[in-house]
Amino acid sequence: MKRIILPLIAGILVAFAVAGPLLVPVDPLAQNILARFAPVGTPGHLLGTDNFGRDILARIATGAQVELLTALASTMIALSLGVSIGVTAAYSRGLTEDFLMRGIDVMLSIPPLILALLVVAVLGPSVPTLIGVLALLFTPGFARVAYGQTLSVRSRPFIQAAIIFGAPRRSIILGQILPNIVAPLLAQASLTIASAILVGSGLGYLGLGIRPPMPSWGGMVADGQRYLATHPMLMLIPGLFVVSAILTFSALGDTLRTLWDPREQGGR
Amino acid sequence: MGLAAYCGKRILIGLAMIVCVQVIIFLAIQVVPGDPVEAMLSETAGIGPDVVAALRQQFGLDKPMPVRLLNHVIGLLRLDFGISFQYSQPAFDIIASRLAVSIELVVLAAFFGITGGILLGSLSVQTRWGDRLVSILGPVILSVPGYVLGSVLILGLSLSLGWLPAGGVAPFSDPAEHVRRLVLPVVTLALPIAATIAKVTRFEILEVRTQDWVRTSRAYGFPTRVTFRRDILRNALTPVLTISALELGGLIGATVLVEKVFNLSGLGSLLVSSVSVRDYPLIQGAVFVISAFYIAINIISDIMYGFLDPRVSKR
Amino acid sequence: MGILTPEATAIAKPPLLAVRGLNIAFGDTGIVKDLSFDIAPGETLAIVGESGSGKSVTALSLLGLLGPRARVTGSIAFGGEELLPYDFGRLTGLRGNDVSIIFQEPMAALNPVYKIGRQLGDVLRNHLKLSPAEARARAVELLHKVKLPNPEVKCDQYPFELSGGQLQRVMIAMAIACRPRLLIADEPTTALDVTVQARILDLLRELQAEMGMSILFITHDFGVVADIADRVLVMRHGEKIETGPAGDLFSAPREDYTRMLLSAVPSLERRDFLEDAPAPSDDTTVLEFRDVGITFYGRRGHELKALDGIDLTIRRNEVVALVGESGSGKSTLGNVAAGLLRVNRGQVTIDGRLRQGAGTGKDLHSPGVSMVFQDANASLNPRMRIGATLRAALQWNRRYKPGLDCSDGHIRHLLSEVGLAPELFDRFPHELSGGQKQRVGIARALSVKPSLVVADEPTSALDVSVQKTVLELFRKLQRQYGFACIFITHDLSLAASISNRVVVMNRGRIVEQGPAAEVLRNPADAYTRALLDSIPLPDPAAQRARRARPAGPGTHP
Amino acid sequence: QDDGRMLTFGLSANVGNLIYGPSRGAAQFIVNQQLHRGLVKFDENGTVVPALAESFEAVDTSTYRFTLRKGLVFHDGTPIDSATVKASLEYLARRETGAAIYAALSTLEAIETPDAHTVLVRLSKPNASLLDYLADPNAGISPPAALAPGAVNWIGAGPFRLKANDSGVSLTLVKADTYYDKDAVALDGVKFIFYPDSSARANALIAGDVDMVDFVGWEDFERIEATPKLVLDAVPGPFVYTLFNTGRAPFDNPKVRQAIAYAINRDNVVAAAFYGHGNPLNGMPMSPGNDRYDPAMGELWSYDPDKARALLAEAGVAKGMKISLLTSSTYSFFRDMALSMQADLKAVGIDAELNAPDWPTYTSAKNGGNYDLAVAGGAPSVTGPVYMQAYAVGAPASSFGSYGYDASEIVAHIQAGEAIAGDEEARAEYAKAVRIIGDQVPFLPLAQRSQAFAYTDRVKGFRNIPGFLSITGTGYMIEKTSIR
Ligand SMILES: Nc1ncnc2c1ncn2[C@@H]1O[C@H](COP(=O)(O)OP(=O)(O)OP(=O)(O)O)[C@@H](O)[C@H]1O
Ligand SMILES: Nc1ncnc2c1ncn2[C@@H]1O[C@H](COP(=O)(O)OP(=O)(O)OP(=O)(O)O)[C@@H](O)[C@H]1O
Ligand SMILES: [Mg+2]
Ligand SMILES: [Mg+2]
Repeated sequence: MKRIILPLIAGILVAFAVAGPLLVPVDPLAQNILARFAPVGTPGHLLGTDNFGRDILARIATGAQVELLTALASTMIALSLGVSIGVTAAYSRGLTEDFLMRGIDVMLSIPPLILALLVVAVLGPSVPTLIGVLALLFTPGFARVAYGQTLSVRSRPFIQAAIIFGAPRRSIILGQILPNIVAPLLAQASLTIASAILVGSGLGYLGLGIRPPMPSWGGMVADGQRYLATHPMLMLIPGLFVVSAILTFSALGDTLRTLWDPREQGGR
Repeated sequence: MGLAAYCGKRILIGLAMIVCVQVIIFLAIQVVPGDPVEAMLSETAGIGPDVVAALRQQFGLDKPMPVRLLNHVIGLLRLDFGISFQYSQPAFDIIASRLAVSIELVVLAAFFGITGGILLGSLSVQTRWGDRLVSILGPVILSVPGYVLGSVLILGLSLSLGWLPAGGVAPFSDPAEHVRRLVLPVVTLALPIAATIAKVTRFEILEVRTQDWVRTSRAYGFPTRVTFRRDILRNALTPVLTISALELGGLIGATVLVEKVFNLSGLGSLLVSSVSVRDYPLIQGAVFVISAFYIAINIISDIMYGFLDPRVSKR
Repeated sequence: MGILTPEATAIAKPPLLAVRGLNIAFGDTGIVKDLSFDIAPGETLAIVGESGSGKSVTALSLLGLLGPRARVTGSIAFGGEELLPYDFGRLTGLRGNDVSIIFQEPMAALNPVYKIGRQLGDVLRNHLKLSPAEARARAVELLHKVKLPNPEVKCDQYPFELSGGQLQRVMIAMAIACRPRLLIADEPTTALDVTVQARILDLLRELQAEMGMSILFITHDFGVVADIADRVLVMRHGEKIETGPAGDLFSAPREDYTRMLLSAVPSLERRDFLEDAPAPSDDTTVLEFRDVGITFYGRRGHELKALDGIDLTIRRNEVVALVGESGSGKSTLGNVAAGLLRVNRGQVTIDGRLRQGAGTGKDLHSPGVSMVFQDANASLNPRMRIGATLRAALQWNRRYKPGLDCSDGHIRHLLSEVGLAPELFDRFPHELSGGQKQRVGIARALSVKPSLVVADEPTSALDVSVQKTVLELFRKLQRQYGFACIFITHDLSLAASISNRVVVMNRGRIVEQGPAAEVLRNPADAYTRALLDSIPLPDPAAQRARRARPAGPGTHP
Repeated sequence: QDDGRMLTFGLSANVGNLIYGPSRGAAQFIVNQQLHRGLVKFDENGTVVPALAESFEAVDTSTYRFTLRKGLVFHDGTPIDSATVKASLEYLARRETGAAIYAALSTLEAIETPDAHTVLVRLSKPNASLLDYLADPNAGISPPAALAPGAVNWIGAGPFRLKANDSGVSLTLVKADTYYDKDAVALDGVKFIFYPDSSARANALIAGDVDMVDFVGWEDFERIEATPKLVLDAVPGPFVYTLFNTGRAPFDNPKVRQAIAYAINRDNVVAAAFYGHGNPLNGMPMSPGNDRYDPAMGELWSYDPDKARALLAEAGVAKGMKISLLTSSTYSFFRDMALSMQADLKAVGIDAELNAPDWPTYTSAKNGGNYDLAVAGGAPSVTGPVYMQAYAVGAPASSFGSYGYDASEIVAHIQAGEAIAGDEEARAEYAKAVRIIGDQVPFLPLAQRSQAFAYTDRVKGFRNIPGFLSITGTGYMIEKTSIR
């Protein structure tokens, strides 16, 4: 069952993300206050309308791009930053290690809210800022994982072999260590994408999420929550998309991890 | 002794980190736009720059930044963060009054989340339905924002069914009511923790299960139950507890939305509200407590790790 | 050995364990096929065979420890009682009580988070009604029995605080705690060094004599077989090749396979020295250690001199075997030569260039040195294909040696040099057998045209037959290329068969060195003699004779 | 459950320490009104009535005489006489106090105390609304100890006194025997429990945890109305409006500002921001209870996009002009209002980009002129037309006004009106000011929001005062409230 449903959901999500506005050629910003809170199945508004009378399906479709872009981009940035920090710390040891890892701890001990506020203050609110904030929030997690993994990998004999055979530091890190710490990082990344969607909507409260009226799924959930008691669909529909995106990403992470394992690849 | 010296070193580094966080926050606040005096007077008519200047002076905001930073760091030594702009009360006192709620919430949520997670994780490797529960429900719980979960619980269990109160706190003098009011917020906070811990526990158990000593235990005729508890779970718990500590450490500042939904006045909402009026002393104080809590939990977890895994402490 | 002669026991009593037509399969692959054997009370049966022949699977099947995926059919009768199909309730009562088992890796087989006393006590209390205090008293008693020094103290220590030999004693104590009738020992000494192995075998023999239990002993070391077995079962690919009394098997093996195994065993007795090895034709000094010392500092300021005043010179074409018991500093020395460790004291010169010592820089690594690792599997990056691994080594070294050829063709040629099919070029390490991986390791070491190869126990993870071919290949290539070599091993017979010179280490010092034949035939140092005496001779009669003589210095023939 | 005469009140914000003078928002007003009492207060019709002052009299528009009641004391027994009142009012008139009524008292010339019961307040400029200001919840007479910046101000002369302060959670007040009108107080006390989140507050009322709540969220109106035994008491309250940065193009041009006044669909604003619970405004809002109320003030502009387009074309504004629209994410109605305006502006060819930072950043941006168009909210504390002055005068002089706007003409007319004692003549002056406003559009009121209290039907005698006083006056009703 899982084998059919997950790719199906993934397909829908990707279709929306790639061609959403084309698939649903309704202006997601067009307000029609008289037609607000139209229920699901209203002709012309398949998934109903929101508190401004905007078409929910169109907003979901348009939001897909932004949502997936921010989640993926921030995760990628956090991944590369965190891995650079973690691997450098574990590989250099000594003062650099202390400095980097304690720095990571300091970052982790600052409440995310404050961290987010600071970044927005410096960069101003926009989608790139949101990506930056999320990346900053998730970097320490990746750094920690990369650090721990590198520590355990670097003592393995094939690293010693590389040293003996004259490998320069760069290719030890990139060619020997990195490929061997990818699996846990992938696991972390699939979790992070999920948090990125959640935290992204939470940051909307600070006015630094995706700038309205541009739709985003997380933002739609946050807005819809206000009408939970009277019009629950406003929250449930985007919520369903958030949940399925998260499930898809974690399944994707698992698949990638298996594919990465040479034991799962064919011989030649 | 080794342990004492190690702890001492960790604590010193921890203190340095707290000071570091404080300085970062202090400098950060200067960069963030928005002014405490203007924010405070935003609803008062006929306010011109003269009144703003007078109040700035009263709050000591007219002094140059390095002087204020120095004063702040000196104040830190006495745990004095200054007088809250908003409440005209020492920030320390306000934080102290909010801390009890937060800690109670966080500790209970962590306790139930962690024990529940360990239980579920154990079940998931032993039974098929446990496996389904953890692998399907887990991600779903993790993808529902806390405020949504909280709202749904309130609508369902409080307003529709009337089983539990909708929010707020009751004093300790009324223990039954006190507990009743904590149930929903604790559940809301604990569920995602349980989902995470269950996942980790499951992973670790699968890992430990292949170890040789488990085979030894079976080979010596220990009943399955005993082998599971003594040789699998006990060993799997060490990494689980480290991760739990991390979860716990980050939790104290992250309960904002749940506090909001259930109307609990904890540290998280205090921080948010003080940020929203730029109440510098309160922000500094709240961040101090949150970062100190995080760092302390981390130190404790590191030391605890040593006790749980004798290989670490004795070497 | 039992009190009675093997023949007598076999006839006099019904067998304690009777296995008939045992078949074991995992899924569709049959692992053990139609295996039958008996063990009489008080008898020791050794099962030998190459790695993967199904020895461990057979042993585990006796106690139903194979897990749910295994399909076990046939008949296993213990003390007349049929165990198949498994009744797990019954087995739980049997396990550790009537039948006990000792595993190969004592460190891995004990739970790292509980103290020794607690683990022993738990086993006792699992089968006997004892209070915790009584259990502890019994535990101490048992530890006494297995001759563990300071049992009272050791009871309160964790497994990682004990050495491998001590841990194996703890395992044995655990196994005999409930006075089992059958003891299964699955390669109990393979992870230990010779001196410790000798003591463990002695202990097992004593306990057997005292308690009259039967032993099923699994090993692939014929020396050990000769030392302990009454009867031997030779296995291959899950099938019985032959079985018979130990003496007959050694003196008159019936099957070719058995003969092949026996001939693969390097033996000091058979004068298997490198007598024909040419003395180094060339006087160029490749490696020079002058007064080298390394001290490790543990926690609490504990100091450990891993190397202490080492002076050593190796010339071109020379193979130096480094022997000594575990922890004597052999690997440390090798790592210093390879540039993996920094010395605290002294000078290291390689190919005429000062590498370590006053005034040398940060870079310890010398392009003239390469290495073959003990664990071939771990020394290959699991995510790189074989060809890529070899190419990387070549490319890295091109910075020093511009002449190196990195082409695929050359790499395939290198593979064929070490006797590997060129198709392996595109395989991942996990798709190769242990012997193949070690050949890759050798190919890699030689590909960079080294002047010195450090080989740290390159064959100790391989089984005898594979070990032999790998060694032969190594010897051939060494002659062909003429590199100098440090060959680290704790197997003296192996050292003898490959080296020009033997260096014996003990506690970080060189205690004796000289031509292999000389050192091994006429050891000057008492420690070398003790080492030699610990090696079981792969001949039951000779071994029995040696054991009969009172132990002491100078007992080597 | 005590004896049933304790009112449990779910309050919309945390009230920290009370400080004398400054405004800290609606929740603090309500608490102040229970603990403190000024010379005058509002009654249920929004009229100023005597409080600590037994009677008052406007000698002229710049001189007021108050006669204190006899035997007044604070909760702690300290007597109140004319000197106490003088000290209090002088403290509020100091700039450093940052008092809510500083605008009115900044023209204070002298306070005379001919005897212990008479207070004579002299202003340097006429001010017909002084009494409104003195009825403000922040103008309660306070003991000398409270007259210092940062000093706590829990002890007052109000109908209830503080019994317990569970900081951040609740305040428990009990009836004060020292109150001059204690016999009229029906409740034994009020327990204020803080519910900053509006849906949590509504939930608490529905679940029966509290008897009454203030500031009901608009999305909760139907829910509460649909719940049996709950009363929703909603009135038109404060208003929302738009500010223009008149310091730079295009809003330095009055024609463009007018165009905006015609471009916005007020019905949509009400629907989007207030869930339909409010009144669209086509002119200046005003409390009908005030003596100088003039319905004509409410008819200045109307929704007419064609006219807006024409005006824009006349002003030479190109189609597709980009502007930035400042709002705040802290309040969802601010953001929703801006979103609704954004659609209307687009319809007339203006491309407005939303800037929605948190409240302090918004405030700084607004005061610093860092916007083209801004959304703002107004809750005047006086009911007379004079309130318009604070909104007409441009920032930075007045933080409520459009950045850079020079309102001297408007101010002159308003001040003239304030100086006139007769209501009819004064109205003519205000009308002049309003005409200029209609033409110049220094600020643009768009809608008056519904302001609601909600309570169980056991609560009697309470009434939400309509208009601006819903915020500043309704708190005085609690002393008249009873609960069954
Ligand atoms: N649980 C299992 N599932 C599938 N195959 C297994 C399992 N356990 C062992 N095997 C396979 O059974 C065969 C025999 O394994 P076994 O461990 O008995 O060999 P062995 O003779 O003990 O070798 P060694 O000397 O290396 O210990 C091997 O090919 C191994 O891969
Ligand atoms: N990095 C290190 N830190 C501390 N002690 C070490 C370190 N490496 C080795 N030692 C210690 O130095 C001693 C010599 O170790 P070494 O590995 O050289 O022994 P070995 O002769 O190779 O033994 P084996 O036969 O078991 O491989 C041992 O006691 C070991 O515990
Ligand atoms: Mg085996
Ligand atoms: Mg070694």
